[in-house]
Amino acid sequence: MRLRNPFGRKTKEFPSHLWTQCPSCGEMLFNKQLERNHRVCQKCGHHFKLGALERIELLADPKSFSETDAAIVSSDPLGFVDSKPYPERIAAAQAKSGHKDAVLTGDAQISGVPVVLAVMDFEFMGGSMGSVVGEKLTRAAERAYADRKPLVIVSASGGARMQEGTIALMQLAKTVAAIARLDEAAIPFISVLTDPTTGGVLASFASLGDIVLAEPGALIGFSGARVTSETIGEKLPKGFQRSEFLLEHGFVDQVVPRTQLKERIAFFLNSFRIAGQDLRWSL
Amino acid sequence: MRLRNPFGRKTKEFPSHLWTQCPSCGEMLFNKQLERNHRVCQKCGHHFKLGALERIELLADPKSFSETDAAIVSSDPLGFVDSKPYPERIAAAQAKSGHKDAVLTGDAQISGVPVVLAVMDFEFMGGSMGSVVGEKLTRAAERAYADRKPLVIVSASGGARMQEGTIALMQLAKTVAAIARLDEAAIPFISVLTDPTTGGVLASFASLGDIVLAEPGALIGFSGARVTSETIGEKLPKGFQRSEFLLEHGFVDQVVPRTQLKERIAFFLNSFRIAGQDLRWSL
Amino acid sequence: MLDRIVGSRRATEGNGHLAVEAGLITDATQLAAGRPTPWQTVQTARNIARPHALDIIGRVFEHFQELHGDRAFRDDPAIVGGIAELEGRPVIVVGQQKGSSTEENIVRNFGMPYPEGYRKAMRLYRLAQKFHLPVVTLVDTPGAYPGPEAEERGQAEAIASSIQLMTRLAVPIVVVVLGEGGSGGALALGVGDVVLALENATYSVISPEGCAAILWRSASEAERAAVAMKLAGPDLLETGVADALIREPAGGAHTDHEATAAAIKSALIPQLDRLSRVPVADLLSLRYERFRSFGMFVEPDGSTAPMPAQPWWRRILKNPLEKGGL
Amino acid sequence: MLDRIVGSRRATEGNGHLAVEAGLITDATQLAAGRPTPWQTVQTARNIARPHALDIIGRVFEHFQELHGDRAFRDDPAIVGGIAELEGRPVIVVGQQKGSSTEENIVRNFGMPYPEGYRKAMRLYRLAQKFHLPVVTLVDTPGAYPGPEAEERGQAEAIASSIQLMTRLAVPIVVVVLGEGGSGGALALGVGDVVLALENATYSVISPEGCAAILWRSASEAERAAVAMKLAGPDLLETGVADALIREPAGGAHTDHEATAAAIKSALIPQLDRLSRVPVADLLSLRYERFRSFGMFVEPDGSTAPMPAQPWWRRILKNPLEKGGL
Ligand SMILES: [Zn+2]
Ligand SMILES: [Zn+2]
Repeated sequence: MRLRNPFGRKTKEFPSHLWTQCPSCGEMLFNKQLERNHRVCQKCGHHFKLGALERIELLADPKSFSETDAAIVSSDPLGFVDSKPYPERIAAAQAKSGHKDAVLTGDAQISGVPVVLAVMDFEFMGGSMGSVVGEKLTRAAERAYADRKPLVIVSASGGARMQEGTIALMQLAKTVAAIARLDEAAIPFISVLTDPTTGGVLASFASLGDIVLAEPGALIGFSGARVTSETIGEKLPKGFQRSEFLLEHGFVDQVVPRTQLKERIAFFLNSFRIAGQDLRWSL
Repeated sequence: MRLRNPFGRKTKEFPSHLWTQCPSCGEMLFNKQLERNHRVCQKCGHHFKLGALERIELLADPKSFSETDAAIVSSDPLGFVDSKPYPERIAAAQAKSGHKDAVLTGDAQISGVPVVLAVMDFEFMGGSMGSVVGEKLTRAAERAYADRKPLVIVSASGGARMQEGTIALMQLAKTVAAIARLDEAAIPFISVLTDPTTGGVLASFASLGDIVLAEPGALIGFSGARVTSETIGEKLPKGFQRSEFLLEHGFVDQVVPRTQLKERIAFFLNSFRIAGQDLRWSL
Repeated sequence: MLDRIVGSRRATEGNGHLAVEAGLITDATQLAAGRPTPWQTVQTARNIARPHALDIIGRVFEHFQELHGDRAFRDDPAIVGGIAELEGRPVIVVGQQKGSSTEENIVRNFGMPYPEGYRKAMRLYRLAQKFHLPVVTLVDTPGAYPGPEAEERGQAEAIASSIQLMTRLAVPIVVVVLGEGGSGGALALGVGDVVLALENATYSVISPEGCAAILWRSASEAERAAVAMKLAGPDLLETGVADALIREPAGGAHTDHEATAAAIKSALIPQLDRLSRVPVADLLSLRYERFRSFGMFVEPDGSTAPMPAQPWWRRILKNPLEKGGL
Repeated sequence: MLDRIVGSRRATEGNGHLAVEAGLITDATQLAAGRPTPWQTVQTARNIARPHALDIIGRVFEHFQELHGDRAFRDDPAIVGGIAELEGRPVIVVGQQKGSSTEENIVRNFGMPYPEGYRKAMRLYRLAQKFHLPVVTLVDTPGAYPGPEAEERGQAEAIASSIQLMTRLAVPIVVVVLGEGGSGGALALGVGDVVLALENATYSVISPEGCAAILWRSASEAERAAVAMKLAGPDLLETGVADALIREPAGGAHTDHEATAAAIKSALIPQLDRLSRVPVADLLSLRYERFRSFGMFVEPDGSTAPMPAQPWWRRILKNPLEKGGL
């Protein structure tokens, strides 16, 4: 993508540890200010990817997040080696991201409502779902079920983790099975789709929220745009597989700017009191 | 429609009380033979409309049909008068069709399976649904519910009966409410769509069969083709709103030739034994 | 020979679940003298300045959050729906949405839903049922869209399924007809425990123009058709299609959106209060009887025929609510 | 420090609901020596002459009556389904359908379903549940269709919903992987109480070509990827993805459709016999555990973490079926 430099200055004047250029409007953004603005461009509203810790800080009430299942780490079920062995990839991703795998789960409060919160991190091997992500999300759903607390999952994922082969595929069924029990028990599940949410994650739990919210401009789809484009041998329309495209096609309840996300989730959580906990109607 | 006379003879050689010309292939068909063939053109398979009595003869085992609610007749709730008063229209339709209104209902057996059977007759005011049709169909569904017998409805209707105003519209909700209780009780309902099934009948019970069958080439749709055509200001594609069109668009399970209809219905009735009546699986 | 006429519903004989309040009109005699003609009412109901669903939702409810999409094909702008609060209590509200300008009407398809609109509505009804939220629907449509794509995507199936779902939905449903109640496309949002209509709303099996074109073979007979079809407020009370009318401001709802919304809000609150205390089994059984009893016909010597279900307003006497004095 | 490895499913440790019969292969040691390589298996699984869903349905079941359509958009020819009888007992059967010629493959979209195909399947699953009929699914797809219309109509939503429905469907489900088990598009038909696979079937998270293109940046490494991904029969037994393999004729299923169908029929009958006697609550609970237990990971000192659910083959000991000797 050709980037426009609005000030006509050379980019070396903006060292990358201090400044980030907005890929949408080209504005040079001071990193500290960008972080303060939850990584949303002040000029055009472009939503940068957000790490799991920053996401938890955004959504959970201060100091309310208590991580669970933090110790689980990947094994190497298939002895998978591509250009390097899978365990080396894991180790590199752990070093880079500071997380043990691509999801953090825990108990939290959102505007005072106790929830089970799970947040994926795209930095860890593209947010791919293997055994660890599948197990942690399943335990999160099972804890929500056992404790009768709403579940909130924020997705950011390229899909299933190829290095775990068919066992990665089975994580779709595993997580969905746990969500299905929440559904039967009428325990609220709010799914938040962020940039990007694709492949096996979208084709499993992420599509099944009682409420499905998306951040503006997030890439959301089943097939990679490259695959789709090759399939039809032509270019895809502008906005294809973006949040607004999914809204128009009926798969997303609302596109919510990041700054409003917490209060919006809280509103829905308050609307969906769990049966027996709500005295507002006599139903 | 321009009709082709395949023999080049003048039509006066085919007096209409003895012969009928097929609107599809133009063949001159000897009426007696046409009746014997259940009003299906021997040459091209065109399905002529079939009266309610002939339909019952086609579907019900010999002498198994026992009519119910035969005495109900229309009143004139609105005092409706267009070019002539509604009661006069009713009287004329009764004289013409030999039926009291546009549906016959009763108990019957189909290949030995006891069912409640309802058959509409297009000859009676275009098979339109007013209070009598609504009441008889609702009682039929309620009897199926009470006796735990499958319900089979053969539709042929232009829609709701305008002369009964909003009360005619309410027959959609009334019949559907009765069907909904069958659905909850898992009592099979087979809906057969014949030429034509449109408007309020298609927008209510007729679309809600566990199995929806259609006769070949039947006109089936929500809006009259004239309305639809005027809406878009252009001609409609060939085959629009025909059985095969609905099959392709996913609203009909099968298009079944009239001669196979009875055995096909019997197969589905046998597959859907009512819970507690089936010892084939231990489910 | 003709021994009984069955099934006519009349508001004067009873209103089932209706919570009768001072503001509601349950009898045509309560209406002001000098009523507009049915044809005038048709024009008023269609007035582009009349408050439409979002105008009402914004004034009657707090914190409306629209929910989009049918989860299968498209978000239909001709139907809006979402979660809102009515005096602090959450409800699901769904309505047909007309525009108040030509541009808006193009976006909203003049309030004529596609099948995916009804499927969105069904999704929201199921959400309401799952989380035990009452449903309020706002009816205002010339009818379901009659175009070829709507036929392809199953307009009839969508309407039928929506009616079916509403007949068995295990939460209270209050229907308010705001303007035009046009045929099956209106009824698809119109099955409830209580059906209210604004004073100048209409509810009809077909448009007067359509009726005239078919029966008189001339659309110019629409005015006569409007009279014959009994589609206006007093007729709706008479036939029981509406349980009660909500009084509009003197000049009509289009002259004062605020007052109209206030009247609707005053009407809704006691209905939902009452309905929320009815056990679900009773709710469904009475909802069944409400629609079951529509129909006027004659049954000569019905002694050999099975007795029809009792009209719903007789059943109401057995309603435990009546005894408890809730 | 690393005190346990949880969740690996191995056929050798137990098969849950599986009714083990002489014809079934439950352990890789039962396979003939000189197995084809994984890449050869991929080719066999894709062989155009291999029996596809309708070839199998016609030979295994009697009186198959296909049911069409999703009741919302379209009848997808890439998924077939309907009612048939298995030795006189009705079942619902649903499968992905490939063509056996280029022309047929164009009609069947090479067995790649659109969302409406999965929605048709869901309609049939619900029909099965309503009338207490067991479900048999036949998996054979390169994957769900990845074109833009499929994205527009919600390919991901359809797969997710189909998986969800199958996890809670209150009737027995037996899955048979006939050929290619391609990714989420296969899994959408693949959630059952017993999962069988033909000896030369594959089941993978992505095609070997796709995997190679991403991880090796070269599709020509597909053969290596096929080995690494462990997608062939013995691997599926090892990981528990399949409970058992169904033996193919010596030359492969494509050499003898009759014998292949006969082997499938012999395998299906005891499975459905057994499953039809399991109480629904046990069925659902064991189905949950079957999929719950997939996953291989390490949990250092899990003592403070909640215990994971027991692997399903331990729960089976509590299965009342085992005691009653049904
Ligand atoms: Zn920007
Ligand atoms: Zn002919």
